[in-house]
Amino acid sequence: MRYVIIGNGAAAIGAVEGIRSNDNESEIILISKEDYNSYSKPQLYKMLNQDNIEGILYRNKEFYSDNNVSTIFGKNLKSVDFNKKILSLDDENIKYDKLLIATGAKANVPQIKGFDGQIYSFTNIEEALSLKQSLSNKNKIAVLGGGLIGVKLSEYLIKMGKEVFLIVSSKGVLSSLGDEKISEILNNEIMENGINLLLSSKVLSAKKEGSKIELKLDKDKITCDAIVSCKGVSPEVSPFEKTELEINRGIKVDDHMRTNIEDVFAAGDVTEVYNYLEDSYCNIPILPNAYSGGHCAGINMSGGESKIDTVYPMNSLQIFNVQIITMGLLNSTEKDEVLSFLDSEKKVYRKLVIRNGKLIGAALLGDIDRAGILNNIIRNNLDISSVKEELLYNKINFYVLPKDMREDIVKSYTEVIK
Amino acid sequence: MILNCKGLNHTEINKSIRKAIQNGEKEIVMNNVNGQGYLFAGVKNGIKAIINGVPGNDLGGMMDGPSLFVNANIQDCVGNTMNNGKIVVHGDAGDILGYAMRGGKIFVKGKVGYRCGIHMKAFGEKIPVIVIGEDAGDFLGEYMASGIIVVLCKNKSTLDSNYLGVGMHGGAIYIRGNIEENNLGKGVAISSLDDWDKNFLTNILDEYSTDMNSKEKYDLNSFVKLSPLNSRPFQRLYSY
Amino acid sequence: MKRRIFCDEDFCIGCRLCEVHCTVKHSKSGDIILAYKFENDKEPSRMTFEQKEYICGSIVCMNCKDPLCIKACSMGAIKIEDGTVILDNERCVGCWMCVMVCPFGAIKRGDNKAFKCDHCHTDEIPVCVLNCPNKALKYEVD
Amino acid sequence: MNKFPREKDISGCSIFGLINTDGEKVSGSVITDAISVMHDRANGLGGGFSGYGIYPDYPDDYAFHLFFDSVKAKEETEELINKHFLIEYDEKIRTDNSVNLPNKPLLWRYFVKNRNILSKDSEREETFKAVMDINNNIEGAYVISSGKNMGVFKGVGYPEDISKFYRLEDYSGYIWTAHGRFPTNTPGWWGGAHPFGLLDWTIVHNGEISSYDTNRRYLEMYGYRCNLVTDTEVITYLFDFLVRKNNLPLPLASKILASPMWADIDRMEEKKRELLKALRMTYAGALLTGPFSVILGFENGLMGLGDRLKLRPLLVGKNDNTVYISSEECAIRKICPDLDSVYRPKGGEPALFMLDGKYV
Amino acid sequence: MSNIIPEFNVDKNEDRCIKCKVCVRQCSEGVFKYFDEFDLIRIYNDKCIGCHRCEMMCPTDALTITKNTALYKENSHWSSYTINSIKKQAETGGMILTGSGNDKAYVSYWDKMLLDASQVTNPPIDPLREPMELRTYLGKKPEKVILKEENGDISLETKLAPQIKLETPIMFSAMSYGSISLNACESLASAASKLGTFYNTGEGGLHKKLYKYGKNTIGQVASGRFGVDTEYLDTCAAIEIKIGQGAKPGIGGHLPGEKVTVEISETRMIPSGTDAISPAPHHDIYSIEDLKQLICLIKEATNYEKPVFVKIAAVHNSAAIASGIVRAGADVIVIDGFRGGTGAAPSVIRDNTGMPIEIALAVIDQRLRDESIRNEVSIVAAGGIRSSADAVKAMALGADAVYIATAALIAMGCTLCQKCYKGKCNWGLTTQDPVLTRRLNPAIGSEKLTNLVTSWNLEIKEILGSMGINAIEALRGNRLRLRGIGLTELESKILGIEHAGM
Repeated sequence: MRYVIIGNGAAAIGAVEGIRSNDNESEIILISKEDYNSYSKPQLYKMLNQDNIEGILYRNKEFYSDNNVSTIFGKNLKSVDFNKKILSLDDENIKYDKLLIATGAKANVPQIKGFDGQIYSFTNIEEALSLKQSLSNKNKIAVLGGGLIGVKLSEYLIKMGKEVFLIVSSKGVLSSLGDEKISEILNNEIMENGINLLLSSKVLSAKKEGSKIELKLDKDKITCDAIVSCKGVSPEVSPFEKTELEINRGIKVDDHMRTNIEDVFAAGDVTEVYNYLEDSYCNIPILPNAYSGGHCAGINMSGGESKIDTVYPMNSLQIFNVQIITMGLLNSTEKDEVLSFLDSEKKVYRKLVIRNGKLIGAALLGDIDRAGILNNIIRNNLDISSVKEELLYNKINFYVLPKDMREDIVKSYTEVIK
Repeated sequence: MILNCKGLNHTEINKSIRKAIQNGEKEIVMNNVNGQGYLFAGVKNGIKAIINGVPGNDLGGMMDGPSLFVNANIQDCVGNTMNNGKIVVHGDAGDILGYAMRGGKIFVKGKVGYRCGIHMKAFGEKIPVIVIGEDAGDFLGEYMASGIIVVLCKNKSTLDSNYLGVGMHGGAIYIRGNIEENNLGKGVAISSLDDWDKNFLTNILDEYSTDMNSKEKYDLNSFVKLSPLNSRPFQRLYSY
Repeated sequence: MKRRIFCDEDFCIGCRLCEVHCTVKHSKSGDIILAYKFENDKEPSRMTFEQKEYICGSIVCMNCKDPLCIKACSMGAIKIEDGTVILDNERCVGCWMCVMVCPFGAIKRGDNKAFKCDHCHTDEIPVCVLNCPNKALKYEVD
Repeated sequence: MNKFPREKDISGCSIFGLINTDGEKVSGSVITDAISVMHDRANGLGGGFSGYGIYPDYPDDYAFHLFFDSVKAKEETEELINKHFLIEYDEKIRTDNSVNLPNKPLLWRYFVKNRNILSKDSEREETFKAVMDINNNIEGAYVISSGKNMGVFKGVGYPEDISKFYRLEDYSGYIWTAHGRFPTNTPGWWGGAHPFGLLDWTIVHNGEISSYDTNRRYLEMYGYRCNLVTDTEVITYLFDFLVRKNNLPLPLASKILASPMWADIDRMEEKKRELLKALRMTYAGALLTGPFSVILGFENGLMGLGDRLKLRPLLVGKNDNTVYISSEECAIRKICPDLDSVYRPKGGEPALFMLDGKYV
Repeated sequence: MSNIIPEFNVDKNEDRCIKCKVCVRQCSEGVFKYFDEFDLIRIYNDKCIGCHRCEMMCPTDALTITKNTALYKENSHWSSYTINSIKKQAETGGMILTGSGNDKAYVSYWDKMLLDASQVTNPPIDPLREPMELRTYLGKKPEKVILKEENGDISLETKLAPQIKLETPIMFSAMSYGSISLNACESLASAASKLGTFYNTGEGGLHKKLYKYGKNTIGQVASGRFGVDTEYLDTCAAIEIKIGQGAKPGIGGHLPGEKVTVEISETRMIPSGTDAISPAPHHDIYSIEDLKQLICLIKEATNYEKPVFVKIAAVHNSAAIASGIVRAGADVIVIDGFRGGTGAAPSVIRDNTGMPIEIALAVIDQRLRDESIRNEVSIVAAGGIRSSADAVKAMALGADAVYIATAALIAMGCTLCQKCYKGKCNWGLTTQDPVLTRRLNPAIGSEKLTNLVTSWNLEIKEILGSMGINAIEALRGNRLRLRGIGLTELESKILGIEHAGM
């Protein structure tokens, strides 16, 4: 049996660990176009102020040898013949018995009218290193996009002493989280920390003026030294575009991480999975999902049985000194009950979105302790009508939950040993 | 089934009753009963019995279901700690009727003696009821914790016994006629009937009249209600 | 090897001695009075005591069958060692992904890093269990 | 002299018994020979014998053996006897006064019949009451045996001296028991010697029971007066109570006195278990604990019984139609060197031998 | 302003205190209060009842509770207790309530009796290696066993009255669900079942959770008749009619409303929050023949399948009453001496009424023997049995078995602060407050009780062995194995024992 994994992110690592929990013997080949050991994408910012990759490695260096994984780093996948089960790389062909596609996502880099210079992006090591290199002689940076990468990058840049223009097309940062209050609080936080935040702004065009770049927005005009695009990511599906693999917003997988092709699995940012909260297939590029999907795929590839947990968005982030955790659906509809609580002084905010008595989304800002209790309530579709007030106003507390619910939770996660 | 109780002692009669129940009898007529006690003690079954003659003490003690129709007077301690069932008496009753009664009904056509309904209890839907046709002796409903006693005072204008409801801390006693304060036990209050009371009385008195083969109707406005003043009438007896 | 510590909430009396002993156990000196009165950097307890009216209990890491924290950790800092879910303090960067997913709320936030119960896995019986005066904390090991 | 000691009498002893199951009689000298072998088990403060079949002339009369301290006591006793019984014959018990024994009482025997014709049970109950009456109520008088065609001979001295004193070689019987005593206190009173007799029951006993007061207070509920404060007395009464008054067969009575352990009872088949459970529960006050071995003589048999932990010695020897029960084998070998068999009964297992040759 | 001086001093050693606030959280009386803004634990001595919970829970032993030695200038006639009582009564106008048994300095005859042991003439027995039987059957024994013989096969003709089997002659005395917590009840029930003995429900009925221990349960029927229904009668192995209680002869039970929670209210069928009254008399028993009537009713209602106990307080004519009880048909008679506990009693009654169990037991046993009816009934002695030695002495005086309750409570944590009636027991025993009841984990309670009785069993066997006795029935009434020490001739006579040296 030969397992082949394309990709080296959390999903790929999860798959290796999943396979090895069942099968210690068979060959695993891991192919990555990057020439690095697996690293933590959410920690990529750190590459801006440190020299080597050590600090953000996702697993220790011995991971591949310990798990008896052969690696092929720095090679691109050209094409796949799913019938013959053959992968064509730059200079070799590899046969697989079971294949996992975990190619992840790539940055969306927009075209700017009138600009032919480099637009940096920030989704992998190469991009990070290239940005870092160019920053040494650049002081004014325009960051396009108020999503997680844009905001976090801006925070790093300002801490490095740069002048930052954060250009956001919506009314607030992190609007994708779906909570206006959080956006509002963060807008302030960002501005208080010296970032030039330009909201509801669109880049119309840009022009290179020597080493400077003139950026024309719909309302403003700014001059900067570099442009970094942080307009999100898309699944890396290019090698499969002409194959019979079913792809929508990503490679479509079922709850066992199987694609429509036998012996081909996919996991991580490249996939779209069923999100019961939305009742549709979604691409949710976050690390826990990637690892879990990979792990699940690994088990199923190696003859075990595993079903992916319910998948929905969740985020834990810190912007300057503001802690935020969001999960589930925060874009409420009319039929949902929305409870929120705000203590502006202590910078504590909490919001619960409840549908038919069940929690479908929650946002916590400030006091994020024990957020996992809420997360579990969403994951397991539990009815919290009797305790919603307490969950909103008090410290989140396991003992707030009704007794039988607590007992079920304990039962479902743990096993009686003796 | 007809059981001639002449010459039988209480154990023999109870054995026959238990056997009859085992044989699936639904009704038992007991003739020539005289003084045998403990009849139907602890019996758990919905059997109906017609008792001819004076049964002994503790009739229906700890009983849990049977319906007994007695065509005579009854003696003391009838319905002692009775849990469920019914005792209908076409005559008078002695002392301590329905001691600590927990459920079921006792209907008496005539008078009852002292300490009727002492320690009566109830919980939730399970409410014991005693209905007395004529008058009741002193200490009616003593220590009553719950349950209901009704006194119809058919032979007189009101009940003039003493220490009525003394120490009661729950339940209610309905009496036809006006009660004087000096007849009341400590910690008991007189009030008039509310809708719940009236509704309850209407139903129970209909059932009573049916069992007594009478067509009599009662004017509910002529009743007063005795209930505890305070759920803890003796709280201040102690210094902690 | 498997381990589980759990609190029988019917018998948790809310004394919070488990927290005291946990703190002492993870202190430098290991002595209760020194730890509390003289050690400035005493480690806070890894227990989370919670209460609602008279119902209370101490939450510790339950060593889940399939720990969500391991899957969520962005740094691969959490792993199972010796039957125990262990958080590697060196690797932790304080991203709070584990806090976000732990269904019991058993992972606590320190200044920059998360920390959690280690089941005193080098001891025969965890100190909190050993010192629970009402045997509300129970320890299972196999 | 104080007839009834306050303090419990404690003694160590030798015991011996024999029965000819065919009813052939042997002389009293035979048993004297046997008991004297165990001389060192006694200390000279008590010895005695009982013989069955020794009064062929008065087989149907109760033979009362009495100790009197005074003539007055004798007169009062005779008055009492006369009230209930017809005295067929009475005499001073014949003795050899050359034997030097201390504190000799006046020894007398009466052969009496009930005045009324009664059933055997009531006759025996009447006699029992009369004996209790004399022993409790007449100062200076004590009935030492009261059965038919049997008698107890005992006193303060070594058994061989007592035998000589009573001229035991003159008597012959088919059952004999003998006792040599080692009391730790010195009551010096003849009544305290063994065998202890009531009706035709006689007991010789070795050991001391720890349950004494439980047994005594139990018996006293049923008309027994344990004035002698000896285990022997209590054991005799217990046999009388269980066998005569409660109609229990001797082997079952033995299972009450030396009951099997509960754990053993629990393991028995149901019928037997329920029986023994009922016996043990009902007659709990009759359970003897502590060390004892006894030989019980009665009108038609002899039984040896040891305590349930087997703390005292007891063995049985058989030769033809004669069975011997003894504390030590040497005593048997002295009078019957060649035995067909010798065995040691288990603790609590009665060794019962009946006159007709049947044994259990 | 209150004029009552605090009974206790609560000393906190500041060098040891780590401000973990366990004391604050554990004291139900509110002796400790923590002030966050000052980081201070404030102590209110006047609230301390001397239960020592804080002292035992403090992880650094920083707390010491001492008696307030400066409490009034006592003299031998006017004790601090007396002075305080007068002050309290002057303030409230109420009777002084107290908990537990009589604690006054009356003679304890247990302490004036010595046990006999065997030396040489009869030997002691090694209880660890030789069989030693503690099994006891309680119930009426027949006058004699009648046998029947079929084909030489002997079997039992007599049908025995119902009996209960005890593997140890120690049972747990009546403490009602209500007076003690359900966890305490469950501890007792589960220990009784592990030990092969019995516990007594008291007059509070039986919680459904305890039905599974029915085979080891004695159900009490008291004047309030709480929880008495057919299911209760069917579930319990024996039924006890409570006439009196040693701690308060002639006084009824009174469960204060604070302890009548919803669950109690369901079990007792009374409104929650009201006082549960179990008055002194059963109102159907005003004469001995009425007792017979109630015994008979219970027997009829239980189809003659269960032994009926009758429990009385030890009073001065107990012997005559006991005789009447036997003749009224009781299978077991329970005598409760004045050291027996109570959750609440007016202290004037507790301290001045009744008598020691030793004396009552001695005279009752003798009286029943004098009347030749001792075998018709089993005697259970209760009230102040503190140790296996007390139990052995009781059995030597004539008891078949003993009941313990105070000792059982102590095993479960009680420190005899005697404030049971407040319903705030810090040990989770005599309380219904859910914050406090959880302090007794029945698994622990049951284990401690089991350990206690197991150790007493060992000691009893050791004592029996020393006496050369190997079955408990051979100890029963064996007064010869008891000797008085420091007793007057009259006391010896009443106890029916000789003085040491006799």
